This record gives sequence, structure tokens and C-alpha cells, in this order.
Amino acid sequence: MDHFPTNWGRPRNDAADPYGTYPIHQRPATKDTFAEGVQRTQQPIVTGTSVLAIQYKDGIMMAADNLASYGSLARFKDIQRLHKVGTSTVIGASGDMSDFQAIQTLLDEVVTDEFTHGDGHDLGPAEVHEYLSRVMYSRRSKINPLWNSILVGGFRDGKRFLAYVDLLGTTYSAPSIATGYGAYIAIPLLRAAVDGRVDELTEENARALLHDCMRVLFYRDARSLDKYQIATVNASGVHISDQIHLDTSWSFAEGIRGYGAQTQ
Amino acid sequence: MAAASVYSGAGFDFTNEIRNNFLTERGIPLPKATSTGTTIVGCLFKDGIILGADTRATEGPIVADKNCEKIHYITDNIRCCGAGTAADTEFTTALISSNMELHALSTGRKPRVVTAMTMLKQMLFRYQGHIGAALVLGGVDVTGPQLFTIHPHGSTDKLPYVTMGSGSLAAMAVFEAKWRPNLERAEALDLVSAAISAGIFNDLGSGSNVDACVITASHTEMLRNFVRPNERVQKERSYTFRRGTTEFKKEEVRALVVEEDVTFISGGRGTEGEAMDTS
Amino acid sequence: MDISFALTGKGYVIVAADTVAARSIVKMKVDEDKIKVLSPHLLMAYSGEPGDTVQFAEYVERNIRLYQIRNTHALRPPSAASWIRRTLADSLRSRKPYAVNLLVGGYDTSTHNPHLYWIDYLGTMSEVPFAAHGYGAYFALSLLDRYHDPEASVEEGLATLKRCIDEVAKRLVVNPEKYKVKIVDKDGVREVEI
Amino acid sequence: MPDGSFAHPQQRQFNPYTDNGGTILAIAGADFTVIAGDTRQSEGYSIQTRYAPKVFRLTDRAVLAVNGFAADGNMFVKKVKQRLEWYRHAHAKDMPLHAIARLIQTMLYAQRFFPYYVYNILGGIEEDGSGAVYSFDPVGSYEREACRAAGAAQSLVQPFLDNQIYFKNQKAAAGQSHPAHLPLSDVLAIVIDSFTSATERHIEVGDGLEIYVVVAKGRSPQGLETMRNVQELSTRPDGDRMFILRRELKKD
Amino acid sequence: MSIMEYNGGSVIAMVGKDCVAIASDLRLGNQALGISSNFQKIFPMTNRIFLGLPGLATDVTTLKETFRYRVNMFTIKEEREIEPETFAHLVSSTLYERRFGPWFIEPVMAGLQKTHDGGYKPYIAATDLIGCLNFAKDFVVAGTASTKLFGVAEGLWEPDLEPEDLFETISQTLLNAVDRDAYSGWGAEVYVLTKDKVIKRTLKGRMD
Amino acid sequence: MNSFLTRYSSTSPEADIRKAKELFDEDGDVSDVMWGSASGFGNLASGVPMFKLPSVPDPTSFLRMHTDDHADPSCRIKIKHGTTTLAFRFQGGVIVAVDSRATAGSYVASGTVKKVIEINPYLLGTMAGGAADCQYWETYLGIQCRLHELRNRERISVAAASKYLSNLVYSYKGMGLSMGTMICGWDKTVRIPEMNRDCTEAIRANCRLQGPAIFYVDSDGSRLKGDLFSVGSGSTFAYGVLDQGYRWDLTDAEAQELGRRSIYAAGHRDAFSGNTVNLYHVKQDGWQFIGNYDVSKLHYEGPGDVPGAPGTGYGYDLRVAGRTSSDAPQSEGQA
Repeated sequence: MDHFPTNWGRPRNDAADPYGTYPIHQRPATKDTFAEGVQRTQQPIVTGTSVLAIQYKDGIMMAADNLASYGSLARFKDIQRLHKVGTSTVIGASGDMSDFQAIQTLLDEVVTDEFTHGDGHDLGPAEVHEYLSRVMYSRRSKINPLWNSILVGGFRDGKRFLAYVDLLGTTYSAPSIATGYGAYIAIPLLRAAVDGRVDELTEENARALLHDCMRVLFYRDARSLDKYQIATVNASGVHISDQIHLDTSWSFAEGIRGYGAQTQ
Repeated sequence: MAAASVYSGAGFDFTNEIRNNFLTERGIPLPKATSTGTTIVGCLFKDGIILGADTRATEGPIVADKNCEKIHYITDNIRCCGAGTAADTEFTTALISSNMELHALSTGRKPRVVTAMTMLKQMLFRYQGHIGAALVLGGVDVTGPQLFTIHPHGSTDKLPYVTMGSGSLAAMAVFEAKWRPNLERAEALDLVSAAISAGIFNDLGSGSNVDACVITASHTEMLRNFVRPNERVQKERSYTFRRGTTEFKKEEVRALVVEEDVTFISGGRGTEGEAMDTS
Repeated sequence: MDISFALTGKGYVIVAADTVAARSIVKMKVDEDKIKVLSPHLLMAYSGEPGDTVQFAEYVERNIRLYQIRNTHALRPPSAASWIRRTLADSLRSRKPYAVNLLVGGYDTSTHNPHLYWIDYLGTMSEVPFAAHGYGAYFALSLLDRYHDPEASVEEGLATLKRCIDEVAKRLVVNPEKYKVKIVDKDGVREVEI
Repeated sequence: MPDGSFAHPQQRQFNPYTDNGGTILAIAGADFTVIAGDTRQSEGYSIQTRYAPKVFRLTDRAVLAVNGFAADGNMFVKKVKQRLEWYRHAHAKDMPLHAIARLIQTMLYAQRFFPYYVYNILGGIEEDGSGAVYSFDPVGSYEREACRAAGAAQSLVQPFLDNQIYFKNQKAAAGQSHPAHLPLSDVLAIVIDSFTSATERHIEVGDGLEIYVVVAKGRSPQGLETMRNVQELSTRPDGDRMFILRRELKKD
Repeated sequence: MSIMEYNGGSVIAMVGKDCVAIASDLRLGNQALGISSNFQKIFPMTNRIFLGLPGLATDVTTLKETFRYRVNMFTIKEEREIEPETFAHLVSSTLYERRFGPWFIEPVMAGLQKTHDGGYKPYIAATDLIGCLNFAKDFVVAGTASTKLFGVAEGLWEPDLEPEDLFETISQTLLNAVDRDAYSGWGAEVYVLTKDKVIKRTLKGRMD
Repeated sequence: MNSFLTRYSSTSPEADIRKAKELFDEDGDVSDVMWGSASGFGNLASGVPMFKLPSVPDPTSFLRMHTDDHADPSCRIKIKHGTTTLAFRFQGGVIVAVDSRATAGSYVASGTVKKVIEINPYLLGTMAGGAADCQYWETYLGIQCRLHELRNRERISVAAASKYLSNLVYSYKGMGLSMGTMICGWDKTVRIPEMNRDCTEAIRANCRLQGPAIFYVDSDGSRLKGDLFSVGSGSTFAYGVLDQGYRWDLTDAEAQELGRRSIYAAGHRDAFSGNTVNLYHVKQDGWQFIGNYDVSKLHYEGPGDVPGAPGTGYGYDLRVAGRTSSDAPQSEGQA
């Protein structure tokens, strides 16, 4: 056995200096293995960008734009990334759209099965989220992930529910969640407006907030679109809006010449 | 031999490069330098420019400095915020500051922001990104308020509001949502501190306090620790030790105050009473 | 696979090094002297990259000698060791560094102290009562922690050295059969058989 | 085809692990145990949520803290709870603490070649009424200890605990000796200060702090009365008592 | 393994009330193998400045010599002793000179700075290996045990400690931190600087 | 196609569970057995353990990439490592001595690890390598030894136990287990008191074979019988002291002192060994725990009042305190 503790607990790598011919006993320098691990041969092909969701006074609200990109190509500009599940849940997905559609099929099946049991139960947001997290985690454990980050939101029995699950099976819940670039760009705005103020946030406030965030995302996320939808879940059920168009302003650009010294 | 390596010309010394490559070949990765994860911003307002920065410096996941200064002096009317490798931002801005001073002296004119920007971008471009400085440069000169970003490879950009560093997206979101032309000073200051706070609270690479710097045509005001939202709470108990807790084997005390008894010898020839040389 | 040991005793330093010159899996020579006598009271055992070792040792020898010629007296062991370390550290920054590990043993005739310095190929130096380079260090250091005596007579010192050599012979996969052993004390340098 | 005909391994570079930061620690006293964790869940430089519990109640007298990759951690806790539930059905009692520890070892080791990236600390009350802490590595080696920190800031917190809990490197005053066990109030103060210190210096630690306190049957939770935000979780007033104490940590 | 762990070693400096302290371990290793338990990493630069140099041991010696040379040159040219703050910048620029081929050293400085009224003010600083200065008001750490030192120091340090209390705090911090680090330890030494004396103590630390 | 059938073949709860199992990839070890009294014993309860492998073409390189070593700090799954252990046979039985440090990277993860695993009252196993590997497999060995006793009404011999362990780990060769252990015990059959009176050298030799026994077993599949072994990163340092002091006819006190001194030597010189020494003595009537000694205390003060103790600290600087190599003439005084 190799008696250098540096090499313990790991499979032996006979390729690298098997007899420890030099006292520096470690394997040759490699790049960060985790960075390498992130490079993927399987990669998402047709992708959707951020999904934003917040809790507000009466329920939850979720927004996602209508774009599906193919690399840097804005491929499908009329795709819906919010999906209603059962009577009190909505899910929104970023990442690979075909995987998302597979998930929709899966969920529809489960909802149908649940209905056919006819036992008076149906699936609420917590159940849907649990189900999705198990599916996602088991797929990652098979090293065959569904390449999505999904938000699950709902309102049931007077309780708001908002949670996240991604391709690794990582889950969490928070008053405001965003996926993709939204996690960097929208979250600071959402947290500032929502955290600790959920019960004061009216539907109009929430809608305006999401609208503002979608606009900022459209300004700064190159894979986003100025058309989006909002899903609202509250006591009256799930409602997914029609497409909403963002009003944007680029006028300040006229005041800028070049990238530095140019003045004319 | 020893002297040769102590004296060296100006500029970088690459002599260790060979040795370090040799060590790397032996399988020893080189350590990382302190970097400032950082949120730095700048924006135009009615009377000039406001720059802002957080104050956290990190080494990997460890906070190396809780209250460092990231807004560097270039000239009286120009300041520069730095993100990236901390030493690079520090020395690059110091060098340019010095060159700007010389430039101002040789031309006899008030320094301009574009001059500093050009010096910085030319220097950074020369080093092809190996000097890891991402900068926000702002100031007010005869041409009015000027605001630039300079990337490590030497590209520059000119915008009414800019952000840099790991928290740049968070800060930019705030600007995109709330910035308007011709803000009042107080409004602009609030906006900058909101942008920096967005970085502090949402980006793990940024933290601690908000520094800000207001530059107008007439006056530059550095607001060090403008907002301090992250003071450490009082500890639950005191951790002083009873004296004698630590065992030691040996003690040496060296007194720095040397006591000398000076004896004046009277009756000498000199009337002024020359003291004896005690050495 | 070089192995070298050194230890101090009452008024002396013993330096020992194996005598094998190996290339790949072949022993080219079994009576190579890897201990250089640098000055009347200074010894240096060297090991490491073949070629570098001898070249570096001779470079050091020449310069120490030059110093002696210029200044009429030899460098004292601490100064010599410090100069050797510096040379090695500087060489590491050149295009072709010397990869040499050293044990420098000397007797300071003005203070009557034996000195032993452990120096590695990076230019790390430390003054120690006993030292070893190569795989021998992994066996000998604990043994010397247990048996080394700073006031040992030469006979006792050699007996302790013998323990080290025996231990290496017992446990190390590739055992060098012969060692060259040199002693430096107030009377200068002499070689002993072990 | 979703009928499992793709059973053979599939070639792809996908990293099934990530690190979600955070820190956990546990300290055992003579008749109590304190198990604590921060509530930040992060990935890279982003805070995913400011409230994601890392410490979970298993039985009336056992608490498990998990740290590392959150998905693995949550799944692992779920499975442990499932096993404990089965045990309850089979034996009509809760599994004793030392048996839970062994159970966790075998469950972790079952994944030896595809490890859970989870550091576990199990704390609670043993059958003899003493406080106990068991700490695990990701593949199941474990040990009973008096205190242990794990996670992102383990190397910041653990030496501090060595000094304050074990009195390492401290010479006792002449004629006195260090106490074998600290009272609950001191332990709580040390736990809180450990976390505030770790929050200062480690970027992945912060937001909130959850401290579980398990007190052996019949012993008083002295030191807890004066604390703010304490909630009792005990199911039976005459059994072991469990409390949870919540504190805010810095959010930057 | 990082190159900083090749020889091991750690240094910490702390501010007290009108005094500063700086402490280091004494190990010189060759990776896991301990070579010497008496390898000094703290060097006096002037009467009131101490410099700790944790990192690759060959650079410790080389830089010690370099700084001694530069401080002597300063003294000769300026005909005065260098002040801690000036010295910190000297260290910083010496290291940054080798931005693209650094010394593997993370220096830690502790000193007493002359004030205008003739008194002395505690001054500590540290830099990373390419010379980024960190002026802290409480403590600075470096070396293989730096994360451990950060954790303990953050817990134990308190403002305005008298020299004797500062000695206890810095010693306890160092000893407990290096005990959790495989590459540091093997004894420790502490220097406490006050305005009129320097106290050096060699601690009874763990030897494993 | 089958999925279609399965899906609509039954709507019973069983079908639901089956479907969920397929979907969620439930552990193989979840079986109906687990509902009974065996529940809670993981895969130890169900005969030969089963391990889940990642479904990648090369599970070994997967594991290598994700689990730690010192060379690559970016690997986050840090498995605890054990370090210096030794065991030797002598006329009075077997001495087993180990350190107690576990490191994860350069971090000393624990200083209180029990590296001697008490398999049963007559068998000890030591632990070097992956801590979990040793703990798990030696516990498993304990189960098998007990089963052997129940089946055969006789204690298992050290040889058989070590062979069992060797075969077990050999079947996982190359997959990443790392274990270097010494299985130590006392095989019955010859009664020593009778032997001691007057016996030929041949019988004495036979007795040596049948009394105390040590087998070195590692994860490569080696299994060596011998008198003296040391395993782990500090083993060379332990050998350095051990070999010099070892004789077959050591007294019990001398042997214990030698074991202690050797582990101290390794703890002192090796960065990955240290904290405390645990000392065991195996005799005819089973093993006996002799004591736990702090390495630092051994350095400064020695083991205290125990048989064979030198009365002073083991430390070199304490041993040679006041002694100097200088041979300056007395009249001149010290330089």
C-alpha cells in the first residue's frame, strides 16, 4: 500500500509516479478538478433564461420571458415557460426547454394519476416541489440530469409556497427567488423590496416590482426578451397572464460618444 | 552577488519566474494573491461624479481585510476604484497617480480624466491582462464630469453609471432601475450607497461598509465608511485570560531605554563643562 | 536515491554519504566520494541531480578557496554555509538551477564549536545537531532524536552513525552498501572507515 | 424512451456535486448537548437563501446537523428519518443515540464509491443521560467527542472551541483544575461567539443561527431562561427536553 | 498542496494598549517531515519594528537579508531609523517588484510608530505575497494556519489589552491555531513590544 | 413500450410504489426485510454489503476526481486519514501502539481518533488509511468472527480472520479503498505455562507460531505474517526507534515503553501523526488497554509513573539539555 497519507482514500493513480521517485509526493498539478467537472459534453441546447418569483400579501407571483435561445440565437420568441400544475401550483423553468417539456409531461401524468385515484386528495405546491426535487435528485444521481432550474410556487389552504429545485437536486425556499441571471440581477432588487415585507406587498406592488425587474433583466441579460408573462397564484387559483411587453428607454445612449476620449 | 539582487532597475523583476515555473513543474501550485471580490460603482449626478465601493478584501472564502480602502487617489479631482487583484489595483493606481502629477507639472494644466484613462488602458493593455486590475475611474475636469471603466485587458467604456467587480450585477440592477440624469447630490449619494449595499448584501465577495467619494468641479469629498451597516455585535462574554495561563520555557527582556549615569567631572580646563564622551 | 547523514559530537562533526553513482536502474560506480573537503575545517556532503552535484560542489570549492587565498584565512562555517545557501538560492532563479541537497559540517577554530547545516535544493538552510538527506532521513531522524548525544566521543558518534546505516540497510528497499565517512574537528578533516 | 432501456452508463462530463457553504457545530455537556448551524445556503458568491435549516430534530433526544452539498444533505436526513420511523414501528421506541450513530455510518459507507458530500454531526442525550456528540466524515468514519465544528468555517471555529471547551494550552491556576464540563450558559455564549466570529471572517457563514439544546430528563435548562427567542420543542414535559434558540447573524 | 505548505509556518501580530505583539511557530518542515524545531521566522528590523516572514523557507532567509540590507541603506541615507509605516511600504514595494515571479512569503509586521507628541502608537500590517498591504486595527495573520488563526483571534482578541494580557491572548491564539494545522507548530515564540522594552518568550507548545 | 403496459396494468398502491422506485432510484437496500427488526442496520444486516456506483464509464476516476488528497485542495470531499500504527510480537505477547491524529488536507481534523479497533476480546485491528474503510470493514469482520464462533464453537484464529478481511477488501481492489491494518491476536492451542519449563527449541518455535500473531493486511490484497510491522506515513520514523530497541525477550515493561517511544518518535517528526499514543498489550487471555499518552506530555515529561518509563521527557532538547558540542578549553569559557 502507499504509505503517504496524501494518497489515501482515493483510488491509486498508477500513471503518475507509481514508486514515488521524488519526495514531493503528490500527483502532478492539474487544473481545478471542479472547474473541469463543470465543462459538460451534454449541455442544454434550447434554453430559457431567468425566472423570477416572489411572495406577496395574497399569494405568489412568478414571471418569465417568452424566449427560448439556441446558443446566442434568439430561436423561439413565443414560448411559454410558466406551467400550471393541478389547481394551486405553477412552475417556471429556466435551462433546457426540452427537459422542461419532459418534466411537464411527467407532472401532468402525476396529476392525472392523482385524479384517477379519486380519493379526494390533489397535489398542492409542496407535493409538486417534493416530487420534482426527488426526480431531479435521482436524475443527478444517475449522472443524467434534467438541465433545469425550476421554481415552484403556489397558494393552498391560506399558505404561500415558493421554492426552488435545480439539476443537482438542490432545493431551498425564500420570499423571493430567481434563477439564471435573475439570481444576480433581479435578486438584489427583489430582496430589497420583499424581504420582511411580504405581508404588506399588494398585488399591484408585486406586479410593478416584477415588471421593473424584467426590464432591468432585459437591459442586462443578452439572452432575454422584452415580452414576458406573469403567473399569479392566490386564493382565486392560478392565473397566467397574456404576454406583457416591456417599455424600454435607450435614450441616454445618444449622449455618449465612443468608449473613451472621443467627444464628437 | 547579494548586492546585485538587492539593487534592481525600475519595473518588474522577472527573475523568480524561472524558479517558480521549475517549482510548478515539480507539482507545486502557486498560491493565490488577495483579491477584492468587490462591488465598485460610479455615477454621474447634477454637479459631478460619485464613486462608491465596499470595503471587503478576500483570500478565497476568507475575509482578509474587513475595512480596506478601494477608492484610490489619482489627483485632487480624480479618483479611481479598483477591483480584482488587490496589489495590482493598489500599485497601478499609485503609478498612474504619480505619472499624472508629473504630467500636470510638465504641462502646467489641471489634469484631465481622459489622460488618466489613457495611461491606465495603455499600461494594462501592455500587460495583456496579467495585471488583474478592473477599475472605475471618475473625476471632474475642464471638460466636465467624466466616468470610465477600465477592464484588465485595457478596454475602456464610458457611461453615465458604471459598476465593476463580483457585485457589479447587483449594483447595476439598482442603477438600471433607479438612475436618472441630473440627480441631486443627496439622491445620488443614496443611490450609490443603495447600489453598493446591493453588492454587500447579495454578493459574498463584497461586504462590510460603504465608502463613497463625491467629486464636483470645485471640491472632492471622500466619505470613508459613509454607511456602516455591518458592525460586529457585542460578544457574549469576555475572553481575557488569567495571567500565567500560557506556559513558556524562556524569557528574554531587552530594555529599549538605556539608563546612563552621567558623572560630571568638575574642575576641568574648559569653563563650559564639557561632558565626557560616554562611549 | 542518495543518502547522507551528519551529526555533531563533542568538538567534531561526522559526515557520511553513500558511495553509489546511479543512472536509472544501474549502479555506475560504487566508490564515489560525495563529500567535498572545502577548507581545512569544512566538509560538504552533496546529493541530488547527477551532474549538478559535482558541478556545484566544485564551484563552491573554488570560491571558498578563492576567498581563502584573497583573505589569507578561510571562511568560518556559519559564513561559508550562508554563502553556499545564497549561491544555491540565487542559482534557483537562473535558467538552469542546481538541484542539489547539502549537508555542510565544519569546525569553527576560533570558537571551538562544531557546526552542522542542513541545506536543500531550494536554498533552505537550518543549523541542526544532526541531519540527513534522501530517504535515509525518514528512518534516521527519529533514531537520532532517540540516540544522538552532543557530547558523544568520536567512537560513540560513529556507533550512532552505524545505527543509522544499519537501520537504512534493514528497511530501505534499495540499500547502498558502502558509505564514505569523514570527520572534521580541531585537527582538520580525516576519513574513517566504518 | 422512459422504460429504462437506457440502463447502461452514460458518457458525459457532469459534476454532480456543489458546495453550499455554511457551518455547523455541536458541544456536549454533562447532561445536555448543544447543536447549532447557520442558515445561509450559498453557491459560489451568491446567497441562495438566507434561511435554510441545517440542523434537524430526529427523535426526542437526537439532533442531526448536516453540511456540505445541500441536496445530498437533505436527502440524507430524509433517509435517516425514514429508517428511524421504521425502527419505531418495529420496536415501539426511539432508536438510542449510539445506535443512530452506527446507522449513519453504515448509510454513509453504503455510498463509499459515490459519496454523499455531507459532513454530519449527531448530537443528543445517551441512554445514561449524558450529552454526546458524534462526528462523521463523508464516508462514515465516526467518533464520539465533546465538541466538533464542521463545514466551511470548521478550521476557524474548531481551534477556538479547543481552547474554550477543552482548555487546550491553558495552564490551570495553581491548585485548581479545569472543569470537565461547562455549564449550559457558558456553552451557549461560546457557541454564539463562535458563529459571530466565523461570520466576520468567512464569507459563506451568516444570515441566521439556529441552536438546538437537548437537556437530559430531569435536568434544568439553566441559562436558557434569560435568552431571547427560545422555543421549546419537547413532546413530553417529563422526558428529555429540547429547545431551539434563534439568533440573527450579519447578512453581508 | 500549496507552495506555502512546503515548509510550513505561521505568524500573527496583535495590537494592545500602547503595545504590540508578534508571534510565530518554530517549525521548519520538508512537507510532512519535520527538519528543525528552531527555525526563526520573526526578525527585528529596528528596535521598534519586527518582521515576520512565513512562507517558503529559502525566501524567508533571502528576504530577511534583503530587508536588512534595505533598512540599513535607509538608515544610512536618511540618518534616521525607519518608521513602521514607511517600512510597511518598503516591504510592499519590494514584493510587488516581483509581481510576475513572486517571493513565496506573506510578511507580517508589528511595530511602534512615533507620534507627533513623542509617544508611540501601535502599528501592525500584513501583505499578501505580491505586496497588497492590509492595515488592521486589531490583528493580522499569515501562513499555513491563517484560517485557524483568523478564527481564534476573531474570538479571543479584545481591544486595549495590557502587555501581559496581550501576551496571553496572542499566545493562546497561536498555540491553539497551530495545533490544528499539520504544517505549523513545533514550539512558538512571542515578542511583545512596549515603549520601553521588548519581551521575548519561547512558549511550551505541542511538539507533534 | 413496457412502461405503457406497467403504467396501466394496475392502479394498486404497489404499482405506485414500484413506479416511484424506478423514478426515484431508491436504494437497493430498501427491502421488505427492513421493516422488521433488522431495520436500522443499513446494509450490514443483509449479508454481503452492496455499494452504489456512479453510473459513469469509469467510477474509479470519478471517485479520484471528487475525493480529496493534499495535492489537490479543490477536491471538497475530504476523507479523514489515519497515520502511524505499529505492532510487534515478543515473548510476552503482542504490543499494539498507535497515534490518534486524523488529518483532512493540512487540517488536523481530530486528535482523538481511536485507531485500534477492538474486533473482539481477543482480536485487535489497527487503522491506517481511510478511517471509514478501516472502521467499517473491521466492524464487519467482527460480525463475521462472531458468526464463525457460533458456527464452529471455537474462536476464529488470527490467520483466518485476517484472511477473511484480506479476501473482502481484495474484491474491491482498485476501486479506491485504502486500508493498511494489522490484525493482532492470540491464537490458542498451546498453553504457555507448560511450555516454559523445559522445552526444545523446536517446540518453542512452534509455540511462537501459535501464540501471539500479527497479520498485516492492506487494500492491495497483501497479507503478511510477521513479528513487527509499522504502517502509515510515520511508520519509517517508528521503525527507526523500534528496530533499534526490539528483541524477542523484552520484558513487558520494556516492550510497552518501546511501543510508546516509537509512536512518540513518529508523532514528533511526522506532520500527519501525533496528538496521543494509545497502547494495547495482547496476552493469552485477550487484549488489555495499557494507556493513552499525550505526545506533547511525553515530549516534556515522559509517560509518567508507568513500568519502563525513563523518568524524563522523551524530547531531544530535554534529553540533551545542558550538553554542548563545543570543545572549547575550560579556561577560555564558552564562546
